Amino acid sequence: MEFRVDRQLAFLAVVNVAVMVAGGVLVGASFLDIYNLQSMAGQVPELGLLALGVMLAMISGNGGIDLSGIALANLSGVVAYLVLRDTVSPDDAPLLFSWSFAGIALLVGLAGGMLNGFLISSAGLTPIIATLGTQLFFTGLAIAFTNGSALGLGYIEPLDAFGNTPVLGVPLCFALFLLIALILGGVLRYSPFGLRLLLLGNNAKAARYAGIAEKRILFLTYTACGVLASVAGIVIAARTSSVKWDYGNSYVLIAILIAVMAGVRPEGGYGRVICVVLSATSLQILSSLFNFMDISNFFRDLAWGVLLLVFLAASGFDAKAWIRALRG
Amino acid sequence: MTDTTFNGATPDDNGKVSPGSAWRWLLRHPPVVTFSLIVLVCLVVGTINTDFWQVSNLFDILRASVVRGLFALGVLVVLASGGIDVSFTAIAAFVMYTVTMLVTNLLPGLPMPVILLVAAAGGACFGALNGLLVHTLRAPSLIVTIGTQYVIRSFLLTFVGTALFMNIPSSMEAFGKLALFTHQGANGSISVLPAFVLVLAVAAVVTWWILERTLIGRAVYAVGGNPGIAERLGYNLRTVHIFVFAYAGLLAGIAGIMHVASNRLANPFDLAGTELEIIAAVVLGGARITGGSGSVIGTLLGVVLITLVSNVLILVGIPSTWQLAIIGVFIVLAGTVFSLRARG
Amino acid sequence: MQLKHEAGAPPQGGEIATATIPYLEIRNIQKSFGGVRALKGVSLSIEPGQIYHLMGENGCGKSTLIKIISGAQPADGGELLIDGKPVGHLTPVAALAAGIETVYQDFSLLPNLSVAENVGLTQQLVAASGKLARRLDLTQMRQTAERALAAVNLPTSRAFLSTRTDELPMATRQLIAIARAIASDARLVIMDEPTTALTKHEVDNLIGIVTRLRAKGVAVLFVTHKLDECKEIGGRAVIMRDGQKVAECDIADHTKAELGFWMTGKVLDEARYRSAPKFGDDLLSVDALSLKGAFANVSFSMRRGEIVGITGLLDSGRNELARAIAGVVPADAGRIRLDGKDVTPRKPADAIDAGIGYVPEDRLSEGLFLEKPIEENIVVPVLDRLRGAFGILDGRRSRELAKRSVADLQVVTPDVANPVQSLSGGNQQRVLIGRWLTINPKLLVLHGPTVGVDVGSKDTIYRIIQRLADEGMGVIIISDDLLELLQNCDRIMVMRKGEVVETFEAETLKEEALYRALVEETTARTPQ
Amino acid sequence: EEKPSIVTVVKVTGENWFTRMNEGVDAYGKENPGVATSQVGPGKADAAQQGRLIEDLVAKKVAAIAVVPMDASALEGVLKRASQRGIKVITHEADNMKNTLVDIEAFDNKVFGARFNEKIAECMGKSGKWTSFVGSLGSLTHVQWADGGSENAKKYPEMELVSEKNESFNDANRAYEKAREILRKYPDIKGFQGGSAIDVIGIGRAVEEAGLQDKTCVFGIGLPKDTGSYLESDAVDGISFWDPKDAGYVMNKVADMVLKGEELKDGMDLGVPGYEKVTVKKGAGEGVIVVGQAWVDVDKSNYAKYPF
Ligand SMILES: Nc1ncnc2c1ncn2[C@@H]1O[C@H](COP(=O)(O)OP(=O)(O)OP(=O)(O)O)[C@@H](O)[C@H]1O
Ligand SMILES: Nc1ncnc2c1ncn2[C@@H]1O[C@H](COP(=O)(O)OP(=O)(O)OP(=O)(O)O)[C@@H](O)[C@H]1O
Ligand SMILES: [Mg+2]
Ligand SMILES: [Mg+2]
Repeated sequence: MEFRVDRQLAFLAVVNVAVMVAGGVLVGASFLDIYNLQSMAGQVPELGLLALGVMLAMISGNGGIDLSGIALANLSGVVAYLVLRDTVSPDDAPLLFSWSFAGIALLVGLAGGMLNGFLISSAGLTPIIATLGTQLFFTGLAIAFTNGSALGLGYIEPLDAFGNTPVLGVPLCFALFLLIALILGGVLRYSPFGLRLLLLGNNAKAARYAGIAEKRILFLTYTACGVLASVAGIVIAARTSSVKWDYGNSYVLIAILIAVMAGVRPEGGYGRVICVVLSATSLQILSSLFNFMDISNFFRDLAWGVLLLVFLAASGFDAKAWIRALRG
Repeated sequence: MTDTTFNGATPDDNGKVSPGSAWRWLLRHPPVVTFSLIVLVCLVVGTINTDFWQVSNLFDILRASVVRGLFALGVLVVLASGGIDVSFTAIAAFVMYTVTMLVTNLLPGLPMPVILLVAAAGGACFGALNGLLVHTLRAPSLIVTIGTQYVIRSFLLTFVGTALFMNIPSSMEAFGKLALFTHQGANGSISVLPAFVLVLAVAAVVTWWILERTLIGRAVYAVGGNPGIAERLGYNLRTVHIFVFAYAGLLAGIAGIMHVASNRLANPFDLAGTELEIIAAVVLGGARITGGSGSVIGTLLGVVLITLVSNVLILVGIPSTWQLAIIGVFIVLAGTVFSLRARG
Repeated sequence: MQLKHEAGAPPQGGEIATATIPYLEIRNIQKSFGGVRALKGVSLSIEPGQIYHLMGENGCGKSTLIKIISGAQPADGGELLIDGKPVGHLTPVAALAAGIETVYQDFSLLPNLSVAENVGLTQQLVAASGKLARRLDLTQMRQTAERALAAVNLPTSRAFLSTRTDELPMATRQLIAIARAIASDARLVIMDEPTTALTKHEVDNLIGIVTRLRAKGVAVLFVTHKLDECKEIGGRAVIMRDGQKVAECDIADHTKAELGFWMTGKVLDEARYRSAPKFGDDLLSVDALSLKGAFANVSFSMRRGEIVGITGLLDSGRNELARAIAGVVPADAGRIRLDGKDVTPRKPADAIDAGIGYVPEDRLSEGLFLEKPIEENIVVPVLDRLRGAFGILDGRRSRELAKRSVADLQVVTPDVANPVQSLSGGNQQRVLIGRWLTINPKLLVLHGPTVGVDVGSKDTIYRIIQRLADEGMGVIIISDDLLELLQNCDRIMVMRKGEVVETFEAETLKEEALYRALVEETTARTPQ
Repeated sequence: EEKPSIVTVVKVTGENWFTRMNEGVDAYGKENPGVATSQVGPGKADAAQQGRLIEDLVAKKVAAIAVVPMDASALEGVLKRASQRGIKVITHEADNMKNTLVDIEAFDNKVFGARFNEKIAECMGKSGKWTSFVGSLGSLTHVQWADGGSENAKKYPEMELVSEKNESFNDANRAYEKAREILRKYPDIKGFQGGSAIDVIGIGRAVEEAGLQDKTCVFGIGLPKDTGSYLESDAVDGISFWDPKDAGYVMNKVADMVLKGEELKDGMDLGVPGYEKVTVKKGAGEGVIVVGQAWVDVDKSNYAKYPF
């Protein structure tokens, strides 16, 4: 199974390069200097991880989608902090604190993901309703636990380092993001589970008839989404050194945007991790460029919307051409 | 092609559906489920705090249901056709702000009916655009409308304006203050049932009539049931797609004006972000997200339910911080009930 | 395969000169789907008050032709004339407006709408000539529905009128589809295999309807595989093969043998593929298997190397039985034993683990992952076996496996990495069979193994089936292609209303006998 | 091009409050050609978006950043990075912010809250039920005002605080519905203290519709132009605010001073009304907090004097 360069991938790669070049030209060297590259890289994981979750959900087919991602991310941060606040002192045992923070956050993510997975695979809710409900539920819990106010973690060396310090020039959280992407890509491409997931998304009925354990796969998939969300939650906590219920309330749609721009088929059955990564980075570079040129944020959102529609049109066209090529 | 898996309802020989259990009957009549939930909530809240049984409370819930209700009716029509729309809040914001601003600055004297017409037309145009895109791009309407939502909202804030302003046209302000009933409370405090609840009533009746008594209405359900077959039987998908989104846009436009009129201010940042809650209300009313089902009455009940839950929490003494969590649970529960129905 | 020519050259439609201009004339219609040329230039003219029987093997283009006449699909080439006037591309509404009503093979009922709406709406849609901005005339709709339903002996009670069609059994649905077609005054009624779900009684009733229509000068176009029905109804036979019209003649003038010859291009020698079966020891025993609303205590057993056929009408329960054995829709009572072990499957995976392979009825929606490579389509059941180090899939081995079964089953394809979509129906079917051979099953359940597959492939597939049986595999064939069963099976079980009513030794069985057993009326299904 | 740039980052672009603030920012820029001033802000009121915006400004390496945080604690991380990069960080409305050199408060928030409460007490005759609103429990200053208010109310035993700190989420309609609900539960309520700038609008509308203009006392922060009609109808009895324009001006001035290395002395004059004699005290982190007395009290009589 060799590495395929399809249209989408090539296109995204070009976009990335093009925007970088544009930045270099329009803004100057400061846009291309290492610090900015690192700062942009540092900003990718939050959204990138959520987008990967959305991708998994979409691949699984039958209108698969995960609206609860950012809500769960915030919730896991909040819970982790509340649990630790009175048990582990970040100042005396920063390392212990950081690790147990991550641990608890992951557990919350796991639980949340399993809840989604259960609702969708066993209770048979449509993904959009299930995750809409849990989105409100998770957010609601986070509000209730914190009375709506943000909780500052203060400066916790290991966490902060994870969020912001580059190692060998690469911000740790970005490295982690890449690692996760790599693993996910491998799983999708080279593991029975991944193959089954893709087949399931392509034709659920045929998958069942072929003996693929539909429920189990759906459950695992949405659980994975939950875990990815909680990792995003950890990244957020590390970078902002605080946790809050409504952090990134605009991320839900952006994550979907990234996935769709990456050519993930909303009908299910197809999606490539590498494309998601590239589409996440291209969005980041573009928005940084806009900020450098102090272009209004409203205008940036406008650009997003147009981009999404253009990509839809493009991919719609691609698909047809693709089929034609196969048949002809 | 022909799927012969038998579902629970096996007809007896003359093809009539044998009467199912009460439970199945419930599942078959989703509005009943919603209604029971409402009654339940009322009883619980009412026993905890008897202040709940007040005319003013009823008035407030009705008032708070108007804008939501208008949105929900639009969403219902889209859902019934098998689509989904998340751009209506953006449309509403755009229309309400632009129209209010234009009227204020250009022809302040404009009477309310005209304003409503303009808003409705504007909303319908945006909606039609949605429908056209959904149809031609052949992409999931959720994704398409996310795109248009971004475009419309940010176009409004980039090029039209961002400033909240209070001096809305007198006709709108008057309309917003127009009272249907006025009720004198114990401490002489007055509570009014604003006339604009009638707008929702009218919209509901019209929507019901369109869905149940016109060809396009049946076509909406037909397409929601199975687009391929509907097309083969001669229903024009393009027309249906454009209609449902245009209609949703139209109601959104009106809802926007209602929002301004009742609020007596036009704030372009308002309404954004409430779309998922509205969709939830419609689903709580028994419409299936997969299309082909849903009723006006159910939708209205769903809206009331959501409004109720978000309006009585202080009365019950629940800190409003728990509100979202509770609504979330409601949606999941209702969703489960209806998914049982789907399989039942 | 050699053709014996005494059957004579097929007569062409031209031979009967027509004075009147035909109601509908089809000239050189062509249609392709990607690779396949489903219709390679078909011409036909339809006279008022005449009955036509469109005959031909599966996949020869009958439904496609009908979809074009009824405007459901545009033709790639050729022209349509109504009353001598060219009409270009027919839209569904235009066709309906021109008086062309159709009963589709898949019934084409709207699942979420009521019976009344399914029957009565079309008329109003046509009256509005497709414009949707019209008031809905409920009373008219109800009256239309009542009239039409009465004509096909369905109840007209309000309760029934307001039932969702997806809550009704197959036969009722098919009758509703027919009712819809005759609801408004049509000039041509097309029926694509309208009797697949009907009992003798209902068929007779349908024939009654047809004669009445004909009397009113309405033309009727039947699509059917059931020659006896055609003969009973009478009229003209239009015979297609491989997307072409090969013959048109008066059905009374020719024997079934001749018709069959023109359809298949070879003499229907009932020559059985089955020869000298050697049975092993007991393999499968099904006892008192039941599924509410589908079939009731079905019991039978078979031995290694045996081929058992199961047939029956569309809702005789044969499909559910097949699905139950495959665990797709588990039975709610009874047991299935394989090699004495109780393996009654609750889900397909169970059946597969037990060594039961199931090739479903509808290749495209239940069998294949159309956009996915042939390779993945074949190896999907054995992914776990292909795990290499760290549970990573061993690409090389899976490719090997796919290549081997492709070669083994003579699937015509350059590369197993191609999407299965690029294959022709027959080849797709062979890919599916190949999938199950990878788990080398003890029992292979083939559900309609040659639907939409042409002669050449049928032959290949039959030979494969025989080989597998000879190798000691048990094979169950569920099909309504009677000849197929007669040619391939050792025993044939006939189901009616969810029960196995008769079991034949295929060796000696005649097609007529089998057909009679199939449609034999026991109790009246619908009250008068 | 080489002149140092001071970028002001507000909670969200476009709201009247920050549009007014922009005037101050521009004004300072005009008067001081030595520096380039500008104001930016996210399109949605989302701490994440604001953070990303600042992130990029840090990368761009502007000279100074003046922030009005959506949510102070969510910005600690990025502002820390900013100062590490040698960027001067000024904040406003965030006196608990650690990673800032100077936090500017128009006034002492507790005192401000107390003043509201004093007015309310005055008006409701120092007895009866009253409640407080906040934009969101997340916005620190709002909470401080509410607390300052309840502190002050302790002086008057007859005054009873009920269901305090109702969140309006900066939405006039939410504020309205909350107010309605409170009027229902406590029909005899007398006092309302608004938190976010639009709370009084919602409360005012509720009171007006209930016809309780004369029975209730509504005070809170707000802008004259927005609140005018309710001041007219006595539904809102009085508003106080500090002029965002001045705040914006002062933020930039202080930023400029910090850039020039001038130190901030207690009691110094920043040359803007309300900031003539600022107190400078130690902040939550290394930095200092500069506090003015820049409040403006407005009622029916004088609101027309203010053009915003
Ligand atoms: N939608 C489609 N896309 C691609 N190929 C198709 C499609 N529909 C039919 N075909 C192919 O066109 C040919 C004719 O199909 P058609 O359904 O007309 O056969 P038929 O004569 O109706 O067979 P049957 O007797 O089984 O109904 C077959 O090869 C079939 O596989
Ligand atoms: N119902 C259908 N929908 C979509 N595509 C179809 C359908 N049936 C067949 N096809 C396509 O039509 C083409 C040929 O189908 P058909 O059944 O005519 O093959 P065939 O002529 O029987 O080939 P073979 O000789 O190998 O059996 C294939 O490309 C197949 O993908
Ligand atoms: Mg056919
Ligand atoms: Mg062929």
